[in-house]
Amino acid sequence: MLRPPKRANSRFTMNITHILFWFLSVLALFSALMVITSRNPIYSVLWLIVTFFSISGHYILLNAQFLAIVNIIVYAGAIMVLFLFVIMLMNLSKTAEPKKNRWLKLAGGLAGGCLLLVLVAALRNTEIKGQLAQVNEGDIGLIKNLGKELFSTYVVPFEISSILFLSAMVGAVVIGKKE
Amino acid sequence: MPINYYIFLSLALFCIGIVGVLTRRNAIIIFMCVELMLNAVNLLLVAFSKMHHLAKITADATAVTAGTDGQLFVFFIMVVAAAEVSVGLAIIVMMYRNIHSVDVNFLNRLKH
Amino acid sequence: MLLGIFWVIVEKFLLVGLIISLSMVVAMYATYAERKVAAFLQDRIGPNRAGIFGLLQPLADGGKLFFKEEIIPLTSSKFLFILGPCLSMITALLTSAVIPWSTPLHLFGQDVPLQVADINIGILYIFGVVSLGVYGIMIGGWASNNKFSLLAAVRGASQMVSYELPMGLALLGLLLFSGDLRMSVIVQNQVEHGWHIIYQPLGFLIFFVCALAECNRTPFDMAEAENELNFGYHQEYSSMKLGFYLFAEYINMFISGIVMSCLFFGGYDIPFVHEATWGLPQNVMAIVGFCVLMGKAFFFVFVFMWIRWTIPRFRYDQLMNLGWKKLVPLALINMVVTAAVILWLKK
Amino acid sequence: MAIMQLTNRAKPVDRKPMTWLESIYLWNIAKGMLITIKHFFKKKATIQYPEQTRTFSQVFRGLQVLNRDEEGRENCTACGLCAVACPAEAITMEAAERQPGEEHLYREEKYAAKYEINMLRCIFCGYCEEACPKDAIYLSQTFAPANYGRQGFIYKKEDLLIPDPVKDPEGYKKALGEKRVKK
Repeated sequence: MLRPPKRANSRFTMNITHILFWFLSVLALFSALMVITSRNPIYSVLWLIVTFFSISGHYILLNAQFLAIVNIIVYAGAIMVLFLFVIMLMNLSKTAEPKKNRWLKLAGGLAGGCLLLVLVAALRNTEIKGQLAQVNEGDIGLIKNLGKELFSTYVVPFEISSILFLSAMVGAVVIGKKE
Repeated sequence: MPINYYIFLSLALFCIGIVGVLTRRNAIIIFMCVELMLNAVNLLLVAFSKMHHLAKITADATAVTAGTDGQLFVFFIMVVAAAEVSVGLAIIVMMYRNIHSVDVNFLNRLKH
Repeated sequence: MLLGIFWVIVEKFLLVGLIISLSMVVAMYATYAERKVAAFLQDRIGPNRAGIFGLLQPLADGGKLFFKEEIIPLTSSKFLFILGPCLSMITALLTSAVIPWSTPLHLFGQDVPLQVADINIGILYIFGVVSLGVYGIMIGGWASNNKFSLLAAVRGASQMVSYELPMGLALLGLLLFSGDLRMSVIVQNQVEHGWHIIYQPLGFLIFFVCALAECNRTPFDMAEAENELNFGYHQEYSSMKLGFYLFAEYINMFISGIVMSCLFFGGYDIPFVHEATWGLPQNVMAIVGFCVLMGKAFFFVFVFMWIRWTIPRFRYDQLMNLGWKKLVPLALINMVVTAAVILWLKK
Repeated sequence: MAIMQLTNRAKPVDRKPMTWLESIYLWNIAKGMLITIKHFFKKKATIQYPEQTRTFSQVFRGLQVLNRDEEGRENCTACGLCAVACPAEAITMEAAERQPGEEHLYREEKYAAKYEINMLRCIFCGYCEEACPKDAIYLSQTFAPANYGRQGFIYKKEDLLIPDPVKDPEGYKKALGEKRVKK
């Protein structure tokens, strides 16, 4: 379903950007599949990190450099380390997930597949389908522009998110504390 | 790059996340699949922002900041995701301490 | 046009190759220097048998590591066991990509910048790579299937994650000065306005402490506390995989020395002189600048070793207290004060 | 005071909680680093062993040596007193009678045909030297070199005998060592 449509844009040529796009897309999909099929949670985490890296690669292709690096720092560098940490501490990999109902698995896969099918069918002919996303150029993704916008228009949400962070921190400490 | 590709890629990633949530019973992996879904949305937001930017700037060369908000949303999503993970993992650790398992099927009883 | 791109690619590949081999050689001799410095601080002479002054000692050590028997524990997960040291090495080498090594060279009628990539997000890139450095330790420690390794890995990871925070905060004051994240701009800014250490002594101090912690050097070597965790996260490793871990540590040390001199000590700038007026050819200036940068980096490497052979290891709770209760507030104060002063001066 | 104080050297430990400035450790770390950097420039204590050696004290007890007299005859008469005196039972010997024509080899009528000291057992106490009535065995100022096998540490008579003063006077002098020369 990801094949380019036959009546593709005349500007479509196979250059380095396109090769990279396809490579990153295939990598992202493959590693996402591995996340949900790996039996060992540690491998799931590692595959998820690969997924995040390929998504970061997509950001770089879209010249959203700031988001690309923040994605790596926040997701790969902090969040996934937390996951790895918890899994290692609990030593979950030893007690593999018990065999479960195969029908349930099938039903889950089927439901997800149906959702994908419906969404793709619905979005196949949207009005924006011919539009292009700017690749490799445009500097709205650079830190200067983002910063200006963030600290002028979005300064209130920014502060609120910092409060959210603080409360999440306090919450995590309170929950995790042994009583 | 046609926006269609990005839409379909993000959809595929999102649905993989959903399948993961539906089929796995390990709470941590379910949590990770939620992160995957968030990331699919992020990717689409960035692609849309670039699309929006291109459309605006070809129409009006002075609109240099058009589309910035899309990327800022992604930034906020990441912030929320980080906060969510810290609390969520604390809950999972707590749950593991109480029932010595992270299988969500054991959580269908209220009392332990 | 196409030829131009081709030459740029060739040039970058050459530069990357040079930098990697440079880091390797420096890391090799850093092991030698470590032993020598340790010996001198303890009134000994240190290795002096292989070659004159023992200069061939690193080769002997490397040869020994190469020919040792390779042991992969039976119960480990083999792929991850091999992945761990590789990741460590890769993340150690990746950081050097954004460092401006010197002023541009003038070769074959064009300027060749001595920097692999002058990206818009230079410092953030360094932070990104540094934050990935945890994985080498965690994966290696977990894959060994040994409880000491695991404990060390968990301790090391929590240490590195905690110290990333004050490290980033300490840099904010500096970034307020330079107004840009690009490494080349930061260095250029110091050439023009004086080194950042003058304006940011506290920031540098915090950054330095955090750099020690990120490199897993004593007094923060939680990950390889020899006397409490046997040998730390690389306990099960032998042969070249162990060598990779040890090597990565020294490369990290060298690179963090370079980063610190670029951020706070003017990079390739020579202090107290205005070298642009010397009228030296551009290429000579580039080489002089490079040597100056290396000199600064080596000084930091020496200080790292000096500290290692002076100070005992922190206890784990002391380490966490220092990180979260001392360094983070100090870095925050530093940032706020810097911002206030800049605002006041601008007004 | 529960425990009687024997000396005044004990230093009471300061158990006050650290002040904030102390708890960032900087000042104390700087002090420590000053100490180590001073040592960096100090004279080194290392002795480059095989090339340089430390002079032993006069009473150092090293490897045993079987002595000869000035004409190069062995002093030992295989009386066995050293073996009896040895607390580690490291010495074994076999006696033999001197045949006519061997007078230039052995000083008295009886000599040791075999004489072995197990250097792994020897504790270098010097009792053998004290027990010997003929000044035949004494402890020199060298120590046993490393060896690859245990067998190598069982020193035979050939290993123990001092060089012949007639054929190799210099070697004899050297093996005799300082303390013997002085006597």
